[in-house]
Amino acid sequence: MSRFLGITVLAAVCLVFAGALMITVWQIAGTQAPVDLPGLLADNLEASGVEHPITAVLLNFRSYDTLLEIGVLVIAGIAGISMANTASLEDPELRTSDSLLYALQRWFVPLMLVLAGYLLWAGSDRPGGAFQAGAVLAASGVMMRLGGIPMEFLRPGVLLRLGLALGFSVFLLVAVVSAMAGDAFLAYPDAFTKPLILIIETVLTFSIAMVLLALFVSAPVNGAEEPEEGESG
Amino acid sequence: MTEWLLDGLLVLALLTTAVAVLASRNLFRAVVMFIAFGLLMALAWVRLQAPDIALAEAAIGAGLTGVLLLDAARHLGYNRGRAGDGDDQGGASG
Amino acid sequence: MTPSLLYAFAGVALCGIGLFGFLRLQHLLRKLMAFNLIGSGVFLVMVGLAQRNGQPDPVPQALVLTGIVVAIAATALAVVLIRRYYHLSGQTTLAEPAAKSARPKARSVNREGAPE
Amino acid sequence: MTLWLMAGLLFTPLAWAVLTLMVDFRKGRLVTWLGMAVQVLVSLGLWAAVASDGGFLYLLGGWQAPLGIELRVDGLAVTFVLLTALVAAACGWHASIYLDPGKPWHRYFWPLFWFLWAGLNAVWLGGDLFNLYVGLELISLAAVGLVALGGQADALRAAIRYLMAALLGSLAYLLGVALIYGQFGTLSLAGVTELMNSGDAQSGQTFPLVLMLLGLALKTALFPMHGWLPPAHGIAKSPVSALLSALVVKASFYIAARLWLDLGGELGGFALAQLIGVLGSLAIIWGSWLAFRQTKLKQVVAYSSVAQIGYLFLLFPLTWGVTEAISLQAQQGITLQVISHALAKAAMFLAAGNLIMSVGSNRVDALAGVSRFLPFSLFSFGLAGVSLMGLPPTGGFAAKWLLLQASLASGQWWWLAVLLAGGLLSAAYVFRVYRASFIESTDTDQFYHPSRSLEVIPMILALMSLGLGLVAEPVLSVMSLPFEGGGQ
Repeated sequence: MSRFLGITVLAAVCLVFAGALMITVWQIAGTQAPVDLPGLLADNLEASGVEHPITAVLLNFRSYDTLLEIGVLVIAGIAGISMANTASLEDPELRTSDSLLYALQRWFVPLMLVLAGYLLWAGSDRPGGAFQAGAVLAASGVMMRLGGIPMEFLRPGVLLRLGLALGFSVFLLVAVVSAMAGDAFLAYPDAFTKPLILIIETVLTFSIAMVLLALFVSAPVNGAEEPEEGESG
Repeated sequence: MTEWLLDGLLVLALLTTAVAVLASRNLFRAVVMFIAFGLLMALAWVRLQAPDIALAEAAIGAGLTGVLLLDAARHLGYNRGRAGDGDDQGGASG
Repeated sequence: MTPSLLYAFAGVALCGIGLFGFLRLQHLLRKLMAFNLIGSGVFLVMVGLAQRNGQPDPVPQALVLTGIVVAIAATALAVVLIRRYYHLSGQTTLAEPAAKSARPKARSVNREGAPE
Repeated sequence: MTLWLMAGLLFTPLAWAVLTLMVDFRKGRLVTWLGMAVQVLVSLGLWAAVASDGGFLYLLGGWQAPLGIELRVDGLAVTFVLLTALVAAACGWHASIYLDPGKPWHRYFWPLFWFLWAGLNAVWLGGDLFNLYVGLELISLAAVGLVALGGQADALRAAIRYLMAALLGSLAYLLGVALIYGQFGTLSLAGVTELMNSGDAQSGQTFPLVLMLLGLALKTALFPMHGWLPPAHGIAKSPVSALLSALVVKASFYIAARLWLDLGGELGGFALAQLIGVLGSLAIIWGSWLAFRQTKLKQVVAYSSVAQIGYLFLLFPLTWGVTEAISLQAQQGITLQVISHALAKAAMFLAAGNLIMSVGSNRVDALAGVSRFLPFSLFSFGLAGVSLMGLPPTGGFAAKWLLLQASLASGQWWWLAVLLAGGLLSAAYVFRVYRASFIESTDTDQFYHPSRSLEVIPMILALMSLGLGLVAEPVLSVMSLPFEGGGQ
């Protein structure tokens, strides 16, 4: 009985929340935003060094957001590998002999690598960019891993840590060098804007893929031995 | 008119899959529904003239999150019998 | 009313549905999926509302891209934590094991001073 | 000069996060010591620069506000930057001795620590609503990682619970940001405030503000959404608990306070302000009572945080619909409360860690007899407790005195009762720990002696919290420095 009551109250709360949100959205929709940010963006797109407005926002106008966001990814990666169970890399369960997966892997992985490269390259003037490319790269890594390819570099060692940090450090380095060159933090010098953005995008693609892959791998795989630090609970 | 119909159907499908994610009793089915939801979201982003987000959603939202969750669901469902609590799949009902 | 606004309202509904699921469901993976549903709803509101005139607005689109990456980072970390937690305790919910408090715990206090 | 300081402030924590990721715990410790020195010096320099020249806007990437991200470097922000530098350096120093270098996972402590520091600075300086969201996520994930580091099932349960609460809170905040952007077309907090006050824009909506405050209150563990805090803060390693209680919960509160002071006048209301105040009061009473009832030492300190956070939310009723002077008084009181609580709580957690280490148990009653062996850490614990109680001449007293005056001047006398009851209750739980430690017991006299530097650090922090009441005047004069707003 009390459980039923609980659900009812909860549903009522959620309904009230959604209703209030709906009304607010409706009321805001009836107004006109006083600041025309898209217009402002279009006016300054020329100076950003890239033709695609979203890439311009992500890697130039609001690059500080992106820097911190990569930081968030790296944190997740660090926290993930801090509880990695290295033994699981050898887990026989991983080596699936699934013929479907094998075929998928054989055909898809090269295709996905090409796709990742294309997305990265497209980013400067068309939809695409570091995040999508990184995600595709990570997905192909996941597929290879599911197919049982051991991928030694994913062991929690110095290589993995280097891979995690590479994109972030290059981005940070560019930021601080531009600050030392006289302008503000992250203000790229005019002449180098486009190459700098391209470099950052390339290393970010790699790093994003590494982090996502590391997080996928570091999950303790079932069937491994009992936890080595002793049981709890 | 057909555009509105398309949008309406897409929104309806989105909400239905969302409910299905939360209501399905079987954890695996919930994850599969979640992946379907991600793909529908990618379509919605296309309709919102945001191809970048559509790409990211398909790759990250549906693809990677889906694989992560599927793997985790397999792990958590693996030895349900051993742990002795067989009710971990009945989240929706209680 | 434009199609964009329709999606914003869909986002509102998703937020409501997701919130219900997030608070109601006990299983951690389901909670995580509910979190992602709310996240998608918020992203839809963000872009749909900003584009209510039918013109694409790159700024919220870029913000949503950032948001998606942050969400996958959080989700992936949560999955690792949940799997580790399950590995150690065999549990898939946050409920405290009932008989636990009665057990003496002196063994687990170590040099780190972290009482478990 | 300030440009260099800013670049250093933003760069150092992030760079040191990467550097320490590359090395193991022992080397990371050396690298960190260097970084902490740099960071403290830079923070001090920036504080001094702002104290003498006033605040300024820092344009990241050289782009102006609606398009780019601006950092708001004003008196309040640099006060918090400096506080963070001091407390984080103390916690880092403590951790470098306290943590066992032999445990392989401790190498990841340093990068997470530095990312946490970077996130805190990003939040104190942030002037962009979405950037603040990213900063909050940076802090939350780093904090969750630190709680879970090398933990057993209980620690993981606490970490997951913390993560879920933090994520929900962030999403509520982000939804509010989405609505604000939809309405005003800008993400700059200063820009939104300006539009709101200029009058020609249509009146704003209250719901987005409520959403953001709700999400931030959840992340700050305001009663009744405090359930996630005691397990997480109680179970983490002591230096981590100190960081979380002293700084991390303040970050979300800081954003809430800035939103309220900028937008609350237009969008808030009497009922909303009073409601938040009442929740804060309930947090004070309920948190103190629960702190009194806990059997584990660190849980006592963690629940005490719930109570002390309650005081912060008295800011909302005391700044709504009152004169400038009263509002400023309340703001100063809250700022002092944040600072003194940060110092005192960090001291308390570090001292509690030392006490637990020396008696080998986390229970309050296991402290029996410890007063004979470990007077130093116990003394720090007591000193910090005196500040929490709000006895003169501590920073806690100065804070509560200002709050008391503000409540009287604004005619909201009912907060007086809360302030008084809170002081008495905190005296109760501090004395309970003290009493336990003075019980003479004959069966336990095997105490482990932590190294001297471990004991010095909480003492320094406690003394700073104590002395804050004496130097409150100069601190407050910098905090309330008018914001110049004239670019660089």
